[in-house]
Amino acid sequence: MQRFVNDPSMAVEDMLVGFLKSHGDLVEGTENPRVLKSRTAPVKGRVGIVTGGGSGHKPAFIGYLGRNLVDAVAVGEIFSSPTAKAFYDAFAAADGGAGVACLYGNYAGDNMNVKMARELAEEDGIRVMTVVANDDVPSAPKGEEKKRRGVAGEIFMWKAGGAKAALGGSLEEVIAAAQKAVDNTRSVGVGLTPCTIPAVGKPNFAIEPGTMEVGIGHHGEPGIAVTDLTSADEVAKSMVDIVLPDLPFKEGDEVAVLLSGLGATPVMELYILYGRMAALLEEKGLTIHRSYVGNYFTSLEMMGATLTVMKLDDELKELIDFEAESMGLTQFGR
Amino acid sequence: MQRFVNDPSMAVEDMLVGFLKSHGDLVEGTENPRVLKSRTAPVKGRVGIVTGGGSGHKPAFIGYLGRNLVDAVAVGEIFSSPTAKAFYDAFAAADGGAGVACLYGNYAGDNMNVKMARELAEEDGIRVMTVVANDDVPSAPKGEEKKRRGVAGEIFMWKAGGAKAALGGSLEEVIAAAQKAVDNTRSVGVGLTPCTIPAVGKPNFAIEPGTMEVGIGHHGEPGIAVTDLTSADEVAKSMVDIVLPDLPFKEGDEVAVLLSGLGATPVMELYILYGRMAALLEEKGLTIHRSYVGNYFTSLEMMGATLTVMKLDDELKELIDFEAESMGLTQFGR
Amino acid sequence: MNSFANRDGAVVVREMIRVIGENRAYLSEIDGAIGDGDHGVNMDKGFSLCLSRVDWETADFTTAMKTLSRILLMEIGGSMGPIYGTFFDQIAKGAKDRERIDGSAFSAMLGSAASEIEKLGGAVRGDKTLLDSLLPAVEAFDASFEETGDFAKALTALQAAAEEGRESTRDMVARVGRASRLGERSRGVLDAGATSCCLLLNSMAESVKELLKEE
Amino acid sequence: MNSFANRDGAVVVREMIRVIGENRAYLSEIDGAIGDGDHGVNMDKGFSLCLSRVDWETADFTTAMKTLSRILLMEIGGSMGPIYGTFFDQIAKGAKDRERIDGSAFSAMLGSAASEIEKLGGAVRGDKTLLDSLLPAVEAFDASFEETGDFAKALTALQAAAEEGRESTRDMVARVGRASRLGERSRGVLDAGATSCCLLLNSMAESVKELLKEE
Ligand SMILES: Nc1ncnc2c1ncn2[C@@H]1O[C@H](COP(=O)(O)OP(=O)(O)O)[C@@H](O)[C@H]1O
Ligand SMILES: Nc1ncnc2c1ncn2[C@@H]1O[C@H](COP(=O)(O)OP(=O)(O)O)[C@@H](O)[C@H]1O
Ligand SMILES: [Mg+2]
Ligand SMILES: [Mg+2]
Ligand SMILES: [Mg+2]
Ligand SMILES: [Mg+2]
Repeated sequence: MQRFVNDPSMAVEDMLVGFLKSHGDLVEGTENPRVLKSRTAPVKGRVGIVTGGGSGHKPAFIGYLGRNLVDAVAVGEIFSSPTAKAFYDAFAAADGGAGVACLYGNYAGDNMNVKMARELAEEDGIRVMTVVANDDVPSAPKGEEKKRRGVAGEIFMWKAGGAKAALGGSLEEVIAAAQKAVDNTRSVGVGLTPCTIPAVGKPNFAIEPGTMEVGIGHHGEPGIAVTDLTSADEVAKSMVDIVLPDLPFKEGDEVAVLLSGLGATPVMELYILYGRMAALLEEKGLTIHRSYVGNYFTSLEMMGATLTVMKLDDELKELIDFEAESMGLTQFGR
Repeated sequence: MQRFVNDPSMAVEDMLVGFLKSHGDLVEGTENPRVLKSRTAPVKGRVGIVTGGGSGHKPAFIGYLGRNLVDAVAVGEIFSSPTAKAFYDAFAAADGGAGVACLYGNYAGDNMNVKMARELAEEDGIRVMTVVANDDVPSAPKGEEKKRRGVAGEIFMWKAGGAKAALGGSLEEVIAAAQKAVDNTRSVGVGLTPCTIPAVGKPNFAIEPGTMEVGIGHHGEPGIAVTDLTSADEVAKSMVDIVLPDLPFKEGDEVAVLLSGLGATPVMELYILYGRMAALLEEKGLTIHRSYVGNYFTSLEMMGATLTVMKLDDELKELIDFEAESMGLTQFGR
Repeated sequence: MNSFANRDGAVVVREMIRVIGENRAYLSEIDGAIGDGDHGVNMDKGFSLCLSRVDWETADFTTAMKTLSRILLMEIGGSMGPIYGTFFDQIAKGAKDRERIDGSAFSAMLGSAASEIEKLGGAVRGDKTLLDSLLPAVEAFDASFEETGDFAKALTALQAAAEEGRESTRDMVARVGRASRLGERSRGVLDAGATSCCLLLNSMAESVKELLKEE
Repeated sequence: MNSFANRDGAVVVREMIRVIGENRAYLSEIDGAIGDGDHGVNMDKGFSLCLSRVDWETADFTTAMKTLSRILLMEIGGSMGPIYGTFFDQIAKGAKDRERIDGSAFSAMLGSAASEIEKLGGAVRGDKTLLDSLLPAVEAFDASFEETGDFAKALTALQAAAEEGRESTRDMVARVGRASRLGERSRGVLDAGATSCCLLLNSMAESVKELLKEE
């Protein structure tokens, strides 16, 4: 295992030390060592944006803490949901009196821990509403969308929710905007190599060299097909063909596209994929309003990529174009 | 080889298609397919900033094209210097009449191609001055600094030069600022795994599992020592111990720090390293004015990291804090 | 006796802590075959924390269960935090304000624990989870207790059913959790959660039987 | 004959293209030991481009050399683009306007090629570069030609010296280029550029000797 760690069971703690050191201008710790917050939060009267999840997905989740994005994050062990207490403390850290929008991904552990945290928070008079990202198309068939996992589409959800809150939206409005982002977003992942949790010390699944796993999840959850690893152009096409028909996206739609590497795939190759994907989207009559290509939501050192497409309307366009500042995503307003 | 490529010998071309598609708001192509320029360049009367180098280092080099950073880039094959013609065309694309600062790294091929391009440009009346980054401490002993390679310290050189040009500096002033950045910057790299150039198809060097190569270069150039891979804290210490004594950095210095992954090392682990490095720098009495942690200058899918430290004065502080917008580095002004 | 005093019952929790500690490596090893190999570590992290948080001199059954539940819920995370947290929370709730715990109270606790876990995690019997130990165990307890009215006998029935349930997971294909990734390849090994659940039920049954004997 | 016709000489370039194509993998492998493993790929990219850019029916020695040089300089980059581009540029320049190329013309071409490469790259003999094949080869050619006046014999001397030069790099420590940072660890393997240079000199010598025989 060629990795930079000390005691592997303390990897998350050690990481948080460095993260806080490096991003002290944007982010700060809280009394709960597993809860980080934006320096700008809470703002009195502004809806707080909270998320959380297992570690190992950098920049997700703490990398999206910042200005006009996420206000507080509950930090879990690697690939393991944070505690209910961490979610609860994140709610408290983000609450400016206008309620908290907890925008997270659809995983069993997160669902359970958020549910319990929400009960605690409501006992304490903090209003919490949730949006559960379920953008990963291959994780359940059409008609069973509620079972789908949340993957890199969560970033669009945070972007929309964070901008809406910054624009002064009420909790209901922020939730509606984040839910609209999720409802209009579809993703698919392709895995080329597995990854190793340092405390485990060996890959926790296998992908045969020469093959790829289409529909793989962010923790190596099984995909829908293991096929030969073909050319980048063919991979691009098969990913686009899974994403587009599902919503469906249709001619004339404006979209935002996010192509994220899973960790170890060179960014060069993401652009190779993206060039073909963009051409395919345009052939179908879609207009790409904005694109993000890079390592936005990773799985340790997995090789592979996830494609995420969001259908835009005027509101989502305004929200996605809104100025934002964080470790994982900094953009000037348009 | 678990990689997203089409014809491996066309990887750079394919990548450029996707890059231009994704970053059309910041960057545009030129008549030479191996030269990209910032949409904001050239600005009449402003010094043009040019760089160039082999591909495979994303975000370097084209990822630093943008506002207040690099104006034109000559793009080489993977790990191989661009042609003289590409450098020449980049000079022409960036020239706004005030001359061109060619800020590049110390590699034989780049030196030769820049030299030939410069001769061509001067025949055509374009003034070109150069700064050659040589920040990589282990690549040659003290006293022979001119032989050292340029690594991630190039980013500080571009940042300083780009900001100085944006502030209206003359060619001499821009060159002086970029040279000051280089003179005050030192780096070291540690490699944990090799990388594979797709057209080659196999790793072009080896690192035994359980060992690390201290002082490794950005193309796998051998380092100064192969040692057991120890804990992150010990690796951090050995990197700091190579960088600090060389300038030397001394108590009371303010510094900018850049810790870049080499590609496949999870960003989580960069923060583990950074936490310890920051503590070590502070123990030595240095003040970290600004830090960058992430994949800023990579080598395909190598695992490993490079540490870069720059000693700041008031001018360098102003330049490093200056607003900038590019794929690889976007920051609000301070 | 056919019931035990709440005031004496903290030992039930202390014994579970010991059992999880002893089986830490074993549980992780089982999880390693088809999961990510951390089940023993996850469980022991929570249970061992509980050892120092309970004042064993004064704690009763309700308090000890409540403390264990809170630690799991609040400090462990993952799926096991909320699932086992809910398990012991339902037991603590069922015991609350009771001076003595008898067979029907115990049946109610286990019943609500099982159904809350089903609701929370969305798994069903046969999915190769801890429910495959828990649900048959609860049913066996209830059937025996209804038939005989004997708390201790019902506990013995529970133990046998939990073990049978755990063994039944060996031939199941995982349908939830990480192991579901393996499809058919998840067959042939025990489920880690079902194994820890069986260990816990066994330990609880033994402890309670001791308490019933003592009085 | 003791000279060859410029008009017949394009074959010298076509043969070099073939030799580089055949040794693509071998040259990259040598480069891989102490460099970045792309020398064969770099060379073949430029040389193979040249195959389709030259009209082999009509091209003479000068045109073919000039085309190869321009492609290397303008389209290849790396170190080899400017270095070999300069090499063939000097040869083309030396052959320009000559109907026939004799031994002293050839000597002048090689001499200026070597000195321009020295100027450009700043390497000197013993630095473990292609100069360690080129410089001794040029000297051996000149010595033999001066002594015998026989173009073909001088070419044979050149071949022997180039090979000896290439072998001499095995025991050198690289002082320029990527391999230089290896220090002592660069010893023990051939230099890739010296190997390709030897292949090219050999191929040129063989082709020219054929041309000399034919007439
Ligand atoms: N939805 C669920 N309901 C009940 N039990 C579950 C569920 N998901 C997983 N489990 C249980 O969790 C066990 C794994 O626990 P553990 O290894 O601690 O967590 P993780 O899978 O996060 O590493 C499985 O063996 C299974 O019995
Ligand atoms: N300054 C120089 N002068 C002459 N030859 C050089 C110089 N630098 C490098 N070389 C030659 O270049 C060869 C490597 O070429 P190649 O692998 O194609 O380029 P790169 O090193 O850019 O990958 C070396 O083996 C050496 O012979
Ligand atoms: Mg090279
Ligand atoms: Mg786990
Ligand atoms: Mg597990
Ligand atoms: Mg090379």
